[in-house]
Amino acid sequence: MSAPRLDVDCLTVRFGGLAAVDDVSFSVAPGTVHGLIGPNGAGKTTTFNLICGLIAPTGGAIRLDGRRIDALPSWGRAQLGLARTFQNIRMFNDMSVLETLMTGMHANLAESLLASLLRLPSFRHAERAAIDKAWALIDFVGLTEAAHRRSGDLPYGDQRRLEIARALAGEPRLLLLDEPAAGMNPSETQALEALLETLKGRGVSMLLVEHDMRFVMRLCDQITVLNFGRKISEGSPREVRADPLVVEAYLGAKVARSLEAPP
Amino acid sequence: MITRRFALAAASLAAMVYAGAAAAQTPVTIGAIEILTGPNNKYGVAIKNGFDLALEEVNKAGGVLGAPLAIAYEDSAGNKDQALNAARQLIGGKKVPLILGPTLSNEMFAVGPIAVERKIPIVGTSTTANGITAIGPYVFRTSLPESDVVPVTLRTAKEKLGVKKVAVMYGNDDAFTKSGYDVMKAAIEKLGLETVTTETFGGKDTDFSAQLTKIKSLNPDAIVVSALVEAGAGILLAKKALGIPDSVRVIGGNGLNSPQVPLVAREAADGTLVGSPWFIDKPDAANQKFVADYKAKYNMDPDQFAAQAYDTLFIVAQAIKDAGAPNAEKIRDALGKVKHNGVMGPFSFTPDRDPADTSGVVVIEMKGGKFQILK
Amino acid sequence: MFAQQLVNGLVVGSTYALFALGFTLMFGVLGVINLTYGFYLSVGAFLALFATQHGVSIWLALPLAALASGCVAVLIDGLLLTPLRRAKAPELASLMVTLGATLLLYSLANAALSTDIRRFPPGVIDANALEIAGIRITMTQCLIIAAAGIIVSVLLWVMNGARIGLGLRALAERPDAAALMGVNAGALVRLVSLASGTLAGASGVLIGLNYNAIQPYMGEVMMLKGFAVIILGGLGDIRGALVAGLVVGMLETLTAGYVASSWKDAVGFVLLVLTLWIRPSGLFGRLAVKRA
Amino acid sequence: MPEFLDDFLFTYQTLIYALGVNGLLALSMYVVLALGQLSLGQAAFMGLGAYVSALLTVKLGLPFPLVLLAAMLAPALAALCVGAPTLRLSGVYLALATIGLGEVQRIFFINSELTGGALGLSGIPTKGGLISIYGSLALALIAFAFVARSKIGRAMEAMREDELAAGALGVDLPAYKLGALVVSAMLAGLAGALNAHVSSFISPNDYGFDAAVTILSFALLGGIGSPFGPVLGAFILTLLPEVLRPLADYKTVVNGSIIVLAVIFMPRGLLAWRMGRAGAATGRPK
Repeated sequence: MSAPRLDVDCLTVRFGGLAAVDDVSFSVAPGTVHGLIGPNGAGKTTTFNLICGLIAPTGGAIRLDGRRIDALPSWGRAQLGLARTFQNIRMFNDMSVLETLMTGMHANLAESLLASLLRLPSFRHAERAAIDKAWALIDFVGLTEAAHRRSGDLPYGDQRRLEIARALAGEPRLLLLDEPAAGMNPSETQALEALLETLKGRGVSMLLVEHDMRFVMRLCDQITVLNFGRKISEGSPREVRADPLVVEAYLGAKVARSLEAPP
Repeated sequence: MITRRFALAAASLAAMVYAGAAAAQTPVTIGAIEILTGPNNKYGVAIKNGFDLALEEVNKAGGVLGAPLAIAYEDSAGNKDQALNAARQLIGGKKVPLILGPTLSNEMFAVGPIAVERKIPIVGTSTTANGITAIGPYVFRTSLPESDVVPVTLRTAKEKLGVKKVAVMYGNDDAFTKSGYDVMKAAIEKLGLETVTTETFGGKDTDFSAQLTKIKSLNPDAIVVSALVEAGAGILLAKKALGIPDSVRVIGGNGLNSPQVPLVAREAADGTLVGSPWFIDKPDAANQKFVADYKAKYNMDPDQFAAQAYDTLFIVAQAIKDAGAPNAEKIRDALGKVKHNGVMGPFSFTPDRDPADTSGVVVIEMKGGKFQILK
Repeated sequence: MFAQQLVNGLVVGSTYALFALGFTLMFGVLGVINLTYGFYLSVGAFLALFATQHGVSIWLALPLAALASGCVAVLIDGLLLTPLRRAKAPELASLMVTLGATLLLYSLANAALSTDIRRFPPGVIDANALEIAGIRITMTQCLIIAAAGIIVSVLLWVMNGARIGLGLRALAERPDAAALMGVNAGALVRLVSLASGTLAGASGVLIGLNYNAIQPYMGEVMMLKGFAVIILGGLGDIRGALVAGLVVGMLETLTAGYVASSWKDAVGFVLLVLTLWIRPSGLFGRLAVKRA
Repeated sequence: MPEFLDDFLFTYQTLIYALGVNGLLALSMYVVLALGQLSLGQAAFMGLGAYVSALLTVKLGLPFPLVLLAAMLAPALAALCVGAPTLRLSGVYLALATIGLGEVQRIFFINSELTGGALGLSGIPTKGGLISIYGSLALALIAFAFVARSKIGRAMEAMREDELAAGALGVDLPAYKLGALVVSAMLAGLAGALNAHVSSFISPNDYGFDAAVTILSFALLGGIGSPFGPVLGAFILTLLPEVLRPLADYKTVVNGSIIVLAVIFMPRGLLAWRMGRAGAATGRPK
């Protein structure tokens, strides 16, 4: 499977009079990890939701391999190979880890209603293959011991990994990760980083929103910086780090915060 | 259920106390299916009260076939499936030789075929819809069908009050009021009255102003109404509020023949005409005794459902005595021959198992909250 | 006759509007379809009935009964919906729980009070109709029309102008964010329940006075019409509820007067289905968006 | 047949049929609830099936299987009309729209000459019975159990747990919602037709709002973790009033309490049992 190219073109969305995302453009090159960073309220998650189809844009275009996808609903985009994780984990609590991963394969699993009803050989083969693939993923993300546990009962870090594995189960061509390291302790973050490195090695394109700067700088090939809904900088981690505008945006936010907070 | 069991116990207890010799025998048990719970239970409860009052008297006088008579009540809650279950219980389980009820015509349409299938006589006391006894040769009814009463009412209104043009209103979402309307329509045509408009309403409606405003503009001599108490009272009130003159009478079917109407509509109910074989102030001695006993026992006024039930139990008891055995087939044959003189007047069945005698029907009008015979 | 029919329609419409206001307010702020709402109407009517039967003046009984219905609403909301809010249950859970509660409450009320129709004692209010240019209208009917207008104005003022309205709108749009902003969500929820319960109770008393028909299930009947009205007006839209109530009432009356009374009850539901097909956001088009 | 058995079957025939029919209705509710939607139109769909089938049998004398087919298609069409516009809106719209459908339909049945108005249709010939009712129930149960353990079943559960996440995995939400509603309507219609042909008489008020709520309480009692739960719930709620007669007087109180308690305290149903969602043994590959 070839990794695709994602192009975001002059994307704009307004809530009431306020532009939450204002004329933002960037591209995710095939096989790369692209970071989307910015201070709180910069419009990162909104951009994310626009790309996945949870919000309709006011203007601009989103293309996957040159094909406009901004009119498609979220499931239509998922079927084209866009997978995502959520900032606040969204588990299917009652399902076991294994079932959750099989659900993740929804878009690619060829099971017709008729075949399921009649339990045709084609259905049984598909199910068996799905189960085998789920096991492989479980091993890959290190949830082997938890395979039959209820996903709602897993510890936080495991749920994060399960969510990523669920997104991977659909063999996505582009993986959108919304703050995957949020709430993780350092060792969990490290494990996550290793996981994402492996994925990158396998050639999965990723778009990453993350607050943990060191994490982003180590992982990303290219970074886009947003502030107040506008793109203020773009480039390699090194370039972005050196950009005075970025420093100002982050510093400004930090200073403002330190002023607000009592000493 | 507690009340039901209690009633049974009370009935047998009464039998023991009053009919010493008979008490030794196992009672002859007949079944009854009535609406004892749910939103329409006032009909079923009145009927049960009527049965129980008469049962007491029957057993005081020695019961039937040397044994006390008992009634096994089943609740239908106004639900057709529950009525069906009840009938099957009574026939298949309790093996009763006769069933009283059910309360509603709708329920009878569901239950009747089963009684016929099992050749068990079933006697409706409040099922006035058309076609009830046509269900089969074991279905009887003691209530005069609307088709016997309404023409009398309308003819009297035409003759005594000079009614020529009428407006018709009926509740179209209820089998009882709809079949009442069908009868009214036929009677109006037969009498050569002019119908200026026909309006409908729902049984739970409270607003009738649109229909009555229209009726007012058409100046009828009377408004013919097929409604149950709730809507009927609402119509009377709205009629007054909209200023339709008192000279325009409301002519009702069986549904308006209820002590509840004046309780709600008060002075607006005055002038309402209904036809009925029974009304609470009917002056004969049998009725006055019934009303007094009923008030003493239940601390409320009887209505016609109670009166019909009261008479029916005597008719049924007579049939069982005449049959000589608690046998369904024999009771059915005996029922067809029973002659009874009760609070509703003289009674016997037609060959088609409907009440034969309509001579008891009088047209009554509401005056000061009470029904009296229209002069 | 046409003028009289318009007045009839206005009265019926105001009744619907009066009822729908609290219903839509509850949805607009609390985000739940609370099916027990109709029950507060019955509560108000019965409380006022009992009070007037004991010689209390209707002018005292009306506000007291209405307020008491509001308290019942707060109580039921606290028992049934607060646990669900705390557990962040899906919105359909609250719909179902109130559905079950409705069934329960009406059955108990029917058992306790019987389904007999009742009426306020004679003389609680002047029942004679005024006749102006051939059009008849009673005192109660004037009261209903006035109440609908006044309550809508007050609600609109509160929601848009007053300080508390800001908190309410914050609660409606972002319950979690509202809490962060220092809005006391629990107190506001109780306030809204109280207000809508009171509205239901008041409309129950007025409806009971106007139609002289008080029954435990009177609220249930109204509820079905209420659905049509709040959907047509746009879920949560106060101005919409007033206009939609008037539209449904007027169209019903005109249908009965000039088309066929048998189709009168279909009007509201046909409007409901049409609204969903053509303009699900209701008359004024403020769509109750699903919260992500 | 020995007399006691004959008596037994006669006495409990209505009950036995009602168990099967209510089981089908509970399943029809399950399909919708299983993906997190709420329809209050199940009674209306049932009524439509009952009327269409009764009319086809009485007026046209069509063969029974054909009648049943029509009784499933008509409600399916109604479901499409109500479902399509509400799918992209929040779930309350579907719930309210189905209530609206039920009312419009009731008013139609009451006013139409064809359907006999408020008097309903009586004298519907008896057709089918034990075999057709319990055969349909068994078939539907097996089908739902199979579907539950497949991609579709997993997608349905995912939608119920988190619609947003399910959509992000490529589950076509509107298609699933509409599909479920249509299947649900067909089942309810079938139940209505079977019921009409064993009870000889139907009337518009049999299919009102109360009936819809009762059907909901079947499913909520049983829980929607598996299709067996709702059927069990229906059996219990149908039998309970017969076994414990005192309860019959408080049927609506019981149903109402079940809904309230189930939603607040036991969102997985009083008889919580969830069946696995994989269509094969989930062991590690060898």
